[in-house]
Amino acid sequence: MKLISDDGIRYDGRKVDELRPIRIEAGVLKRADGSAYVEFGKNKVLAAVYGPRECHPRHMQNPAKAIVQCKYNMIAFSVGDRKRPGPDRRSVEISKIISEALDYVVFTENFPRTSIDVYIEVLQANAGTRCAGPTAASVALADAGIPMKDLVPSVAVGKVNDQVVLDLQKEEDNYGQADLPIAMIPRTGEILLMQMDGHMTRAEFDRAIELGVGACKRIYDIQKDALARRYTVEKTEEEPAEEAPSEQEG
Amino acid sequence: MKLISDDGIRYDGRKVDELRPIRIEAGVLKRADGSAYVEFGKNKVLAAVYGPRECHPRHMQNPAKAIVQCKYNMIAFSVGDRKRPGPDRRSVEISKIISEALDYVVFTENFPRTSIDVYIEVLQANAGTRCAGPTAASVALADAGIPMKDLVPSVAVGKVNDQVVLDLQKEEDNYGQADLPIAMIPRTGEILLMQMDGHMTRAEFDRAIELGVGACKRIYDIQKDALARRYTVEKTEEEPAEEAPSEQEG
Amino acid sequence: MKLISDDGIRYDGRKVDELRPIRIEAGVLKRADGSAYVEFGKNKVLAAVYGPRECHPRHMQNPAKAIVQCKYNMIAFSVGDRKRPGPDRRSVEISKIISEALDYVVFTENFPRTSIDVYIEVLQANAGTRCAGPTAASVALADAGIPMKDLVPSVAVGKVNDQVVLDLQKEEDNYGQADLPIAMIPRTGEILLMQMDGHMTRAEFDRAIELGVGACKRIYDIQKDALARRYTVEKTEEEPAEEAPSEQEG
Amino acid sequence: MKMARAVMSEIKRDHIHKLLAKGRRVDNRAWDEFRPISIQPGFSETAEGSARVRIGNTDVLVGVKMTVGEPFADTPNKGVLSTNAELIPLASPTFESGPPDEHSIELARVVDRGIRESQMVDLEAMCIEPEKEVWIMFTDIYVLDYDGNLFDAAFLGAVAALKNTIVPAKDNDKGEDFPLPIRHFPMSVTAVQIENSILVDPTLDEEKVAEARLTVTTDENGDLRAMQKGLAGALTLDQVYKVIETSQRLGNDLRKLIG
Amino acid sequence: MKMARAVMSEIKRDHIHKLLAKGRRVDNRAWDEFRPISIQPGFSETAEGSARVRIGNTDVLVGVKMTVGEPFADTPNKGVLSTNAELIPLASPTFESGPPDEHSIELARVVDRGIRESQMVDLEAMCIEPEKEVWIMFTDIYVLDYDGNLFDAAFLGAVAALKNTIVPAKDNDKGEDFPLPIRHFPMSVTAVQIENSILVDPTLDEEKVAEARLTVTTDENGDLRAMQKGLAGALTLDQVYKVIETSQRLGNDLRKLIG
Amino acid sequence: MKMARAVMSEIKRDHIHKLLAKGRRVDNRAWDEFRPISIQPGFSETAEGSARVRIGNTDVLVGVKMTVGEPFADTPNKGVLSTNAELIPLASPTFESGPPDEHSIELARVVDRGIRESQMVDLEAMCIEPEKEVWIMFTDIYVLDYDGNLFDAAFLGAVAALKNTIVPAKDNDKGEDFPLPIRHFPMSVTAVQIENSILVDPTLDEEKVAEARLTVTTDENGDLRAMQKGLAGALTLDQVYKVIETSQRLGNDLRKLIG
Repeated sequence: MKLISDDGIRYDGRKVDELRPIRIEAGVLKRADGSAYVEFGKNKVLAAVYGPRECHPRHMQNPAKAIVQCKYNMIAFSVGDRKRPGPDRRSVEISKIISEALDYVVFTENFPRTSIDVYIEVLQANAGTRCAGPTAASVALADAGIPMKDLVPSVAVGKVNDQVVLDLQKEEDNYGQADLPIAMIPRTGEILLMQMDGHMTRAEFDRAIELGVGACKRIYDIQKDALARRYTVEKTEEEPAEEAPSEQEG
Repeated sequence: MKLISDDGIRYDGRKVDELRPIRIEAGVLKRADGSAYVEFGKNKVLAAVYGPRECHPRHMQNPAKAIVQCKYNMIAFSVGDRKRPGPDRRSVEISKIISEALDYVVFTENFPRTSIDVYIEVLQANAGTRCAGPTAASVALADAGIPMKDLVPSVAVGKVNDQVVLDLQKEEDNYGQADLPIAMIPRTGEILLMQMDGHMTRAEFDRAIELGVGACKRIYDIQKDALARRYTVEKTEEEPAEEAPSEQEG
Repeated sequence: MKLISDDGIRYDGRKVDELRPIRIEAGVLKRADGSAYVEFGKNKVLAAVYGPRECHPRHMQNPAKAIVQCKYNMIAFSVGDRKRPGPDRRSVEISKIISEALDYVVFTENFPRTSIDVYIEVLQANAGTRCAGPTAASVALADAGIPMKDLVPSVAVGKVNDQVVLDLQKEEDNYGQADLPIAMIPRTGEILLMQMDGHMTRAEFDRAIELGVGACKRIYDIQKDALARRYTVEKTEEEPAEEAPSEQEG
Repeated sequence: MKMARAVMSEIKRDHIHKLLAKGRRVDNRAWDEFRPISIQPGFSETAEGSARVRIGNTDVLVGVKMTVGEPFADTPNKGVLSTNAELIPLASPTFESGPPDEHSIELARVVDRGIRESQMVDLEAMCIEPEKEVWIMFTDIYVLDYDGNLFDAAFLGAVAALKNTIVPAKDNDKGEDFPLPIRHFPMSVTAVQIENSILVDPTLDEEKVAEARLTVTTDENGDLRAMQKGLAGALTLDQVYKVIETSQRLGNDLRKLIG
Repeated sequence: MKMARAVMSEIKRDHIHKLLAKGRRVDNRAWDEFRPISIQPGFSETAEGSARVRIGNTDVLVGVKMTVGEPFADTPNKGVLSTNAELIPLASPTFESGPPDEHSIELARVVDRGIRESQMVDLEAMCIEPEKEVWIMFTDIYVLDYDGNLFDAAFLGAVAALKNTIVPAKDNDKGEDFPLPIRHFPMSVTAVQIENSILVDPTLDEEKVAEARLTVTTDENGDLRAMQKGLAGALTLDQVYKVIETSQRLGNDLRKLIG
Repeated sequence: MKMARAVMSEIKRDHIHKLLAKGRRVDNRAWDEFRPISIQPGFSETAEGSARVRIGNTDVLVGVKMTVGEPFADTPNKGVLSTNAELIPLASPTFESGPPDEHSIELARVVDRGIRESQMVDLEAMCIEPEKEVWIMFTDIYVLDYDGNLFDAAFLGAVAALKNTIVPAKDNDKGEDFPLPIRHFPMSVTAVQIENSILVDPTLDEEKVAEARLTVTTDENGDLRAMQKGLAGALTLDQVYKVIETSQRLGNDLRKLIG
């Protein structure tokens, strides 16, 4: 299947090293302690953070630090065929690797015995949701005021029609030759999430990493921008108002 | 489907404002703390009460009062096609609304941190089991000696062939136009359970309430009569007997 | 189906009172506290013991003694058609009766509030795995150093072509007329496990018991021999070695 | 922390009760006034129909997916409606992961009855071949932010999503795509009783101190299509009548929002 | 309260042991005597066959439902038996809601084997078309009140319910209704061992202090059809023989109750 | 006892760290050295293919079962691969009974991707009739003894079991039996990072103190086929490159063991 034209233009009009349009908003939910909404092309992902809060069940508590528990979920109508609600094997694996990536950036030792719960809901999917997930979740963690080393931008690089291309969308993912999602800390170059499947030579892998690292830096800027806007909005909203006592203060 | 004859006689020979034959017996089980058996036409329903007893799991305990947990269940051969054992969505909903109705009449504040467990087993179903349930359960609660505001008679009113009729049986329920189950305290007129589906004008609703309230009063009398008989029987049975120590006394 | 020739030779060449070749090895796993591997003809069964250890969940603890919890499981490719992983009704029942049989021989009163967990994994099945199970498990318990009254040899006797035969293999089990698995303490003649299904006259039952009791004695010798070999090996291996501190010692 | 929370909830309760005694609500609404409502139809491109509904801070996303399947044996010439609600833990600290609990089952079933019993969708038009093939409609309700009155938000979302649904006939080799045939626009209105006051569209804080809840679904003619009483308290018949009349009246306003 | 219960159960145990030492049981029965038995066949109008059985205070309801389905691949010309037992929490403070646990699974499987291995039902007569269609028989056992010896109550109920079953052929377009073809009347007798005494038909209190349990199912000829030893104690072979002989003898009495 | 265990694990951690500082491992292996490996192909007679693999004390049994079934709609002319891993409680005090948890799901999916993405099995040759019938291959991984590095033990076992598989065509009326058509021999190599050292084939004790894990699966040409980073730590890109190069090198050695 020919997904890239002879002059290097992809299925959806992008160049091989071009990201889809990205939109990030922080603080979009009222009940959650922190939240973020991310659009990554046609992906629509919502992340919420609750915590640090008491960890249930007890035997999962760590006396030395908080545990970071991420649940990644696709809603029933986020994909072509209706997905039955509840976790499937794919989402269990993705939840695990995102939990591990986020754990590294949170100062978990500040909150012993607690749980920091991160919920990622994929409202609409178009390839790359496992990268949109940590991108949104780390903004939501920051929105919740949880001390962190840094944000976690994430993107997938792939191989399509024997070319290494950035940020696969659905058709490229379905008919491509390889997929390499990564998440990293751009400042230090540390890799927090890395999977790969398909077929890549070492040279292709090196090119993919180059594209991915560059893209993560761009995503990182968009993340920071969303938090800056959120901060501005909060300032504006902070007017004294007669209000019932709020439970959050308890 | 013509379910009412031109002279107002229904499928099973009743008039529109006539209840099916009702039989209630209290104290029919030995292990339960209280029990009752109800026949409501061809419905056969058994209710048992255990408690107040320690509430498991702990986190469900209420330090201020007992919780009333009702489980409504239809046994596998209570209906035409075998019903797979285990709760379905319908029985989960019915359990919830019956729990809420019973909670109101029990003096739950007398028994903090405990659970009062009510089990309703539908042995044979012929429409109206969600009403036979609280009718039986409140007698079982009284049989268990649990302090209560009052008993909870319950009945469904419906609409069949454009007429408002009392106490639908199966064919009327299947081919009728509306169903309105209620449970109430006849003495005060308080409504504890009310659902409705189908199509009713406001005038039909008012007529339905009139029929339902009247029927609840009649059912209430049968409930009280069952408890009176139970009390008489108990008196008769209370003869001193050489017996092994019983666990109930522990 | 003719499974025994006119001169009394069975499907697999054995005589009616002959056991299949049996091989038992103790101490075959490193992580388990005790373990044993049993081949019983084409049956391959692995047993492991963990404990006495803290009993979870708490409410199952017995303040007066240890509880013995056996889980019998057939792996997915142990039988002709792939078996879906997870317990089925058959394995739940077998786990229960093996737990009960093992409970009797363990001095459970020595370890109040603990659990002794026994795992039996059927790697390859050819009829008689519920007997190979306790045979392996009791050797694993001894290997774990848990004080016991005695080992628990076990064997099935059956009825095939109207003859009572010892130790049914698969074809005999499928097309036979009766199956009688037993487990016992040969020294005292006590029966710890006994099931029967099919059709046996009282005379056939008596003959079956005779064959079974004799076979249990032979199996008992093989069990003891395996433990003796294990002990010898351990002695040989016990050379002082520079080693990292081991968790087992903690 | 638990103590703090208990004290807090005591204070909140008192606050609500005191205001009610003066005929006021915490957010200054009238007893029969909804919070601001926004409806965003077609939120999802992957669903056949969808709508995101906000009532105050309560935020609900509803999607409709359609597939071709077999009819039920007792309705061989009718399409199949299936309604599911997910109270995902993203929406509230009190929601837990796992299969639907009694709260989400009640929510789904009440919405389902309101749609089914009002005959909103012409199910006979959704039959492809009697006894063989019909359209199956899955309506999935996701609560994204929970601040009370899920029943009305979910119902409004379901009605808007169904209205917005295009049947994917072409992709299923069943001719040209067409909009879902809608016959009625039922509307649900929920009220709670607190100390004998009736309050429409309760916030979460109001729900927490409410004694009884009543949801009434009416059609364009003001006829009753579905009702559900909830919570462990009682209602007088007069209170029931009051909620019915309010539902008839406010239902007309809500219906205009759907367009 | 836990302490009280522990003390109570200690006292009960002593009481049972002391009486046993004098050759007596708590309820004055002989060691080989059943409690009063009542059988109410046809209790259920919605089942194809049913029976309610009481042994003393133990109360069990068994129903048979039938449907047309596919045979198992290895028995293409035989009907299918399926037996299920539900220890519903209504029947005992120790029974819990949820899927069948090891106790209800053991009960169902022991009853099932007794029926299946005795060839009670002529399964070949329950084949409609080999490899295609056979009758499926679901036997559901519900324990309503639990005072010991579920094995015999459930078995007696299952036998009585099957005997009472009318195959709903007409409703399934398979000709005229007919009674289930019964060939044998197996009977199960259960005894426990307490301090080397054998007691038939144990009450709940006796079961609680019992060391071992043995269920023996025999047919009209006194032949063995199924056995199941239970509990974490041992039996001598002499005790096994004693239970077998008692089962043969009492089985004949029980068989008369079925008629 | 918990305290003792915490102290013990602290001591172990220090021990591992101290040795690493001197460039040594607890069992004296080089950083890029596997423990002794044994492969026992054909362990199971009931599976169509099987292998038992031991890497040091880690012991894994893999079996392949085959059946005829329908293809997936999006790959109508390809056989179906299904991989499952069971971390049974027999293998470790930390494994629990129950459905697959996140650890066994990750293990199964990483092994599955390595096999699938390398196109090891010619899935098109496993089609019997397009859109109708294909061969379904179930690869079941059972961990019998757990002492670290399950990823490589399971992958080696799966490759050896598939190599060893005879397709049971005859029993399924599909012609003569034949060996599974194998095209490639991918190999997986796993390393962990501890205090910036890279260690291949970690033992359980090393895994417990590891900060990050990386599994790299390569084919005969040294091309990448699958990767998986795990654990809550980070890797530098240089560390990633080091593991890739080591995997390419050691993969060739492992491939020789399969023969």
